[in-house]
Amino acid sequence: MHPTEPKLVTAYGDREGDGMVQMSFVLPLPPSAKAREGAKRFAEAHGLTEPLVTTMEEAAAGYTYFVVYGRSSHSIDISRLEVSELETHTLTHDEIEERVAKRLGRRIVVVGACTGSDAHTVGIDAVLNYKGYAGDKGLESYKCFEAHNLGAQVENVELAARACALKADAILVSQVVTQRNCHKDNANALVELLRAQNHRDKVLLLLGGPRIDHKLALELGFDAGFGPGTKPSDVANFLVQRLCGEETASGRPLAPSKG
Amino acid sequence: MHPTEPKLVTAYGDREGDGMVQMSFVLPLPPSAKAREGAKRFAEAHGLTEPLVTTMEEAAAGYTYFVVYGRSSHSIDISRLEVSELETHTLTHDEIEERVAKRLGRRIVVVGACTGSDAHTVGIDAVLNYKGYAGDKGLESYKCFEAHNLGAQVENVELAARACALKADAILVSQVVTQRNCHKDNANALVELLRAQNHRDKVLLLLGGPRIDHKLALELGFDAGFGPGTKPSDVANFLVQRLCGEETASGRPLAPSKG
Amino acid sequence: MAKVPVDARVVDSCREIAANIADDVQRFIEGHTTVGVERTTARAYGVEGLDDQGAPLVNVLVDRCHAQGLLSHGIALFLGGALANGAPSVNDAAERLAYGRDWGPLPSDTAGAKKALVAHTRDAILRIDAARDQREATKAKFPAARTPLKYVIVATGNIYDDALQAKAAGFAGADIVAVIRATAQSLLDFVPHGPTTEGFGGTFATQENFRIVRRALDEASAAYGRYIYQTNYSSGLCMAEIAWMAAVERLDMLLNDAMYGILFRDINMCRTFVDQYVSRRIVARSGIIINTGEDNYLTTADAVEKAHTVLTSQFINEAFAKRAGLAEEQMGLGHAYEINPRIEDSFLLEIAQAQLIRQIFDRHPLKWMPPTKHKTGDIFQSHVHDAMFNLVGVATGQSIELLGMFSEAIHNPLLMDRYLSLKSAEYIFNTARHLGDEIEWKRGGIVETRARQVLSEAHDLLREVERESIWEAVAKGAFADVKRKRDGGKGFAGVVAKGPTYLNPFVDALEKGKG
Amino acid sequence: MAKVPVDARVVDSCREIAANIADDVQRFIEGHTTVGVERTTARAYGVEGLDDQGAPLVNVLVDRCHAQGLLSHGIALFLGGALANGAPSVNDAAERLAYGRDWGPLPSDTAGAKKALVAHTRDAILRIDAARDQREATKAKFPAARTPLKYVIVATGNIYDDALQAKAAGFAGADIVAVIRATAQSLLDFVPHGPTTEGFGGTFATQENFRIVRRALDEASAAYGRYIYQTNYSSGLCMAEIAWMAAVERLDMLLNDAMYGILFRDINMCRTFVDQYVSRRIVARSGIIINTGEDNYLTTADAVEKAHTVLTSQFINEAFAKRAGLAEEQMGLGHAYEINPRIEDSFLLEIAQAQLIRQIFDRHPLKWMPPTKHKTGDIFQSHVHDAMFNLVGVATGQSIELLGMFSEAIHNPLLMDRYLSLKSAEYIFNTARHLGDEIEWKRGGIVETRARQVLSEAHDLLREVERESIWEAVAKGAFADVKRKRDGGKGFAGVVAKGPTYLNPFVDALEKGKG
Ligand code: B12
Ligand code: B12
Ligand SMILES: Cc1ncc(COP(=O)(O)O)c(C=O)c1O
Ligand SMILES: Cc1ncc(COP(=O)(O)O)c(C=O)c1O
Repeated sequence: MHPTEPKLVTAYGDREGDGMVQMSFVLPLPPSAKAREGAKRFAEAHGLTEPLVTTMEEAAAGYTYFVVYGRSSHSIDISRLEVSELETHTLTHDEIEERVAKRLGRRIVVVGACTGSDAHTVGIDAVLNYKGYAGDKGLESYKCFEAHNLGAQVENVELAARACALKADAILVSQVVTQRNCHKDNANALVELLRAQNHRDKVLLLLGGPRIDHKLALELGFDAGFGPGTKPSDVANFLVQRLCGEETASGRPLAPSKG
Repeated sequence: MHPTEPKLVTAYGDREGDGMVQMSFVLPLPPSAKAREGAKRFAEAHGLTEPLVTTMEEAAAGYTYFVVYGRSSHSIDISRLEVSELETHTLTHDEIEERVAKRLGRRIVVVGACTGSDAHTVGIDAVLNYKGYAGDKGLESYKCFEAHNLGAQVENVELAARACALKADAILVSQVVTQRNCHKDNANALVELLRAQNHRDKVLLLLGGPRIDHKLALELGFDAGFGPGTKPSDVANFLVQRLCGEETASGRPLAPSKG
Repeated sequence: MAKVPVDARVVDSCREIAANIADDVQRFIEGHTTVGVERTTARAYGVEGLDDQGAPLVNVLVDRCHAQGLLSHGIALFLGGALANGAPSVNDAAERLAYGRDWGPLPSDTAGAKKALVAHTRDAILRIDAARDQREATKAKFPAARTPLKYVIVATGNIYDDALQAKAAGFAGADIVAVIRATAQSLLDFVPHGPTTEGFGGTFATQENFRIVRRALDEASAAYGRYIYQTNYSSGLCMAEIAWMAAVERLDMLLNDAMYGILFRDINMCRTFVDQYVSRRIVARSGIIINTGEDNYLTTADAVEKAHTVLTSQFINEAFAKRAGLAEEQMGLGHAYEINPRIEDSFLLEIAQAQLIRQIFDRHPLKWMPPTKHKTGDIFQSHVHDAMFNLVGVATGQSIELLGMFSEAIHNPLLMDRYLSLKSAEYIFNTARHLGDEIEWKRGGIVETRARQVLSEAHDLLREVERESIWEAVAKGAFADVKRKRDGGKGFAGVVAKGPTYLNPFVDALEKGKG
Repeated sequence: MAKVPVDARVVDSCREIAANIADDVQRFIEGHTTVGVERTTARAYGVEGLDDQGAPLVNVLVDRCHAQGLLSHGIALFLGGALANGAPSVNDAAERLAYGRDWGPLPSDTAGAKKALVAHTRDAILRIDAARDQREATKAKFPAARTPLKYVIVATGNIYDDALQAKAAGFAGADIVAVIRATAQSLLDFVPHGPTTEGFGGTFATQENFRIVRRALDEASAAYGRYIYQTNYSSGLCMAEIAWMAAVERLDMLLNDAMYGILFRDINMCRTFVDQYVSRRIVARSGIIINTGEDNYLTTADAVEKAHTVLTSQFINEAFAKRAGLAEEQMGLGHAYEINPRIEDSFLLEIAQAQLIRQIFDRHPLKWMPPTKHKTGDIFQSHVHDAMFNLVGVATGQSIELLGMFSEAIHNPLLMDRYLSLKSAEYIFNTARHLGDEIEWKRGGIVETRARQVLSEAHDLLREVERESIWEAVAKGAFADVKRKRDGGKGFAGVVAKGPTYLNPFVDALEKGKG
């Protein structure tokens, strides 16, 4: 399809273009016919036509829980979405080892940590440790990677220092706690710090976590972002692609999260 | 609170005014980073700020299911909502018997049916039959009501004819199937029919069903509407109030549906 | 398996009583035919098409015959007669009779008429057998599905959307797809024609619609490597005709139950019992699995007090089915999870009932229905309610499970609703796969006691029905708390006593097939 | 109750081994104090307030003492000395020491110092006892709640919103409300002061915040006619101080577990074992119920392979608790429903584990934790996953059940999430109320076999830990697949060997209380 020719899509309930969506929310009102009407209007304000309030229950004194169905009047033009898909080859374990040996002739040094006060190590461990994730072995399992896992609760300053000391090719940052966007601030602070140290261009910066996607990572000044369901081999492929030349656009996008 | 002074409310997640709402929908796209972005944009189109796509799963070939959370930028002015609450006294069974005996001196004749091709009798039975609903006995159980339950699948023509023949004070219509608004058409058709027969003013018209509310019933030309959770005594009270004088605005609104 | 105590003697006695109840009805059936049966016969012989008003030729034909008071002879006699008189084809014969200036005299040469039908009768049976063979061949290509089979409904009103939804259901893991009928269809005394795109609450059952969905499901089966069953509804005034269409269009299952029509659609008893018999004869031959509707009783009657009425009706339905030549393996007797969820230990009462029925009808592909009546618009809670139902389904080894939908109280299922329902059912079937094998119920506990109680109440009710006959019992509201009169309801005018010369080689052939 | 076979001899042996493991640690504990313990002692004596920088006086006081290398005498000695030297109050004594030009000499007259503290020690204990009495009096006003107790979390970051949410939870049926701490708090070596309105992932635990929520819950209890329990977290670097605040502010429960801090917060072992001991002494006196954190192990280690590590740790935690004077009725040992839901029969494995632990710790108010690790952003499926967890909770008679949230993978629970979670749990507890009484597990079935396996694996691991000592075992990653060194982690610098003259009448009094 020609990119500029618009392609409008809306929600699909059980018929093409019916726009059916479901919403749930709490309003700070006690249940009543008036509250029900309020919920209907609230749904209408979001562009739902003929909203149906299917339940109204008092969830707390003065707070009411609603479920609403309605047909959305909105649609989006997906031909206009410019999304930088994170494209990578899918080299096998052996192919990766071989390519690094051939093209780089030394091990790729990566330093990873879950930064700030975030204590969630499972994600970064899944990527770095031998054990890996969902049957896909971690970077430790590759001869061509020298993986340093600093664990969790690591301050940016410390991470940056270790990375310099180890002459790391890449820094892998995990951010899981996202309340009030602390993950963005935290991640961005590291970028600023590295810039200040004139070190930013010397390393690849990878960001990952359940609420991270490639787009967000780029916005925050990282080189790539990895979300839920990431496999260590996805990361290995990305690093090899970036560090062992042959930048390419082809290849398949990373498998989307299965939820 | 003074009626004209505006009172804006929005959704409540866990902090006053945070506007948190949940949405789910299917988009006719295969899952991908682009589809995820599409879902985000779709949510934004509804006025959600910083929408978070929490799941993206392929629900069918080429169709993807999404759950999204976001903060709504909308709020509604509930001081502006003019909702005609259906107000009724709550006379006890005995008070009703007594009032009808005293003020009317005869039994109130009601004819009820589930009309059109709708075969759902449980609702109308609950209102009319002795057994009643949730421990609240039906109109049959009152000496002061002469209740005729024509059952389901009754055509408007037949219903109108029986009502005339029986000199009914009130016609009770149940509509449960609502696909493509057939309940509205059906209900409205009865009103038209009675008007044509110059009979509309001679009877009270009550409409009920899981998707009926008082507001909708009035719009359709009925005198009252009864939704989910209606108790027979609510109906009895309404009829007595309307047929045995003393029209009043006071009294408590009907209990809202418990879902 | 988590067995409950079942007194074999009581069960045997229940079956004997049910046999007597069914025999009484069977005597009536053998003496009567209906416009529905005769239209079915005509279709089986190849009569098709519409008149200029869009009325099916079979209706014009049979109604005209009935108007003359001649239906007691059977439409076959007249078709055979016309053939004997040189009509080039059955369809041509039908058109002559239907559209001709007058109906003409009673065929004098009955033997000739019969003879003229022999080849057509054979073809009619062959057509059914061919479809059956094709089904079995297709099925053989795929691994047998694991029970409970996951059954979902599509009901957009538009057959093309239904086909898309049906495939989507296959993608999401459904084993069986039903296209619900438009709400009024069971009251129609004719079968609509061609593909349809408008319908309330469902989509019309037409032969063409059957084909469209069959094609979609065959594609889905191939795509997803699982055989996906197609089902529809053979209840109401066109029970037998729809059964025939389903047989030749290779449907796998049919909701087929006279009692449902009587109680929930106010169809006349005499009419629908006769129609049911012929529809089940066709079903028996075609290897279709029927689903009965006892589950519906608990939507109008209380599921705790009236649980035994379901079991009672199942014994009777089984007896009816046997008399139409169905094998136990074709009898998908219906039951449901409809107890008020707010009742303490309702989960235990549900298990007791489900397990009891599973053991009594051990060779039957039981149809296990989800909670519906107590569902509300709170889709989250509704989803959990269905989860408990799924758990009982897998723990008691139900065969065909119609999956609950969290939107049950709101709308016919959307694509998303179905997807999530299937996802949840698969999770529960798998996480609790062998739960049933692990459990033994405490002696004299809530579950055992409940199972005993339901069986003995069913036994008592059967005795009562036997005493009064089913006609009386239904009139008194023994089932679903609904009362129906023997001569009341829709379609009574279409019932005709067979005359001494009544002819129907097609049904005769099906009956011979029994032996 | 659906009992599993438990070999009493193996269990006894486990307890003996655990005792040895704990005694080894206990010896270390008795020889050491920490800055946390000393701050707690100062608080117990009434030291409060902040310096001009906003640092708590207890920190300034104890840090200064520690800086002089004098902490091995115990802060009490210096407070007592200052009192003996005429300080009008303990607080005044503390201020002199903390802010005075210099720290001054070691009190010569130890006896005088001790004597000066006698009345203050009595008051310190009375303050704890008074709070306990008040709790018991309030509780007595309400009917005893039915188990499993429904435990929910609030975590807005703003204590005033938390208070509102806490009441809302009460309205919706919660029995226990926890205010989760801000994510970083356990790493802070001081307790923030006053009401707080900013925090990531939770709200700071401060004495004032405790009061605000207690008030809200007392109001909710009165309004809804149920006693509503308050709980918070006594783990991390301020374990003992928070335990003391909880004791005097009438909290009902505390998450209190050194192992959690070691493994998941990288708190130094020596430090937190000593802090835990003193915190549990306070808890024992105040009648608070502790919740331990073994459930967390299954978030980093596999719940099928490492199930036994939970049981192993529970035996050890029980031994630690006994040594701090806790009654079994105060030991809310933690376990969880964390098996990958995609595993066939995972439901049966979960039941086996839950039932096994229920039987082994039969007098303990077990804390049963919901699925979290395998939760995804599909809130509908997540809600069903929690439903299965709730079913196991009621069937195996768990005591304290932290309700799962369908938004687990997304955010800290919103008001709606909590409401729906409570609604679902109530439904399942009620619909399956006596399921546990009804079931008997098949001999040698999946459930029985699993229960046997987990117990014997736990027994083996206990032997191994005994052989190596817990210090070594933790260093080798015996628990949660996490490795921690004896001298590594946060807070090690705050550990001090007690000197021969070490003085702490407050802790002595608590220990006497044991007898
Ligand atoms: C396990 C867990 C814990 C464990 C952590 C143990 C450990 N050592 O990691 C324990 C019990 C200790 C814990 C504690 C807390 N937790 Co926690 N926890 C979780 C839980 C249940 C699972 C997280 C997990 O392990 N996922 C599995 C991994 C494999 O997935 P993942 O992290 O997404 O990683 C994958 C991808 O994202 C990617 N990836 C991740 N990082 C990186 C990095 C790079 C470079 C790359 C390339 C890829 C990558 O690859 C991985 C594999 O595919 C989540 C809820 C949930 N189901 O998500 C809550 C959750 C994350 N926790 C939460 C909170 C608030 C806490 C606490 C702060 C609560 C409190 N106040 O006490 C505490 C304190 C911890 C802290 N300060 O951070 C919240 C966060 C809310 C938010 N969005 O801000 C969640 C969402 C639960 C909730 N709803 O409240 N938690
Ligand atoms: C029971 C039931 C049936 C039974 C009906 C038995 C009978 N004799 O009534 C059976 C099994 C026969 C049935 C069949 C069908 N059903 Co049906 N059925 C339901 C079900 C599960 C419960 C309805 C019910 O009894 N509620 C209990 C009563 C007490 O509640 P109520 O009707 O709301 O009545 C209360 C109030 O509304 C009010 N009220 C109602 N009427 C009136 C009238 C007056 C005057 C007053 C004052 C008050 C009042 O008072 C009552 C007491 O509080 C609903 C799903 C659900 N949970 O809602 C589907 C449902 C209504 N059925 C549905 C459909 C589509 C059908 C079928 C058409 C499907 C098909 N194509 O085969 C068939 C055919 C029936 C037909 N043509 O109408 C859909 C309707 C979709 C829609 N919104 O259009 C639903 C919502 C299920 C679904 N999600 O698909 N159904
Ligand atoms: C046996 C049976 N037939 C038919 C139907 C469908 O009803 P309708 O007559 O509206 O097609 C049902 C619905 O539950 C049923 O159980
Ligand atoms: C025993 C224990 N302590 C504390 C916490 C809370 O962790 P944090 O240290 O972040 O407050 C938990 C959380 O699960 C726990 O189980």
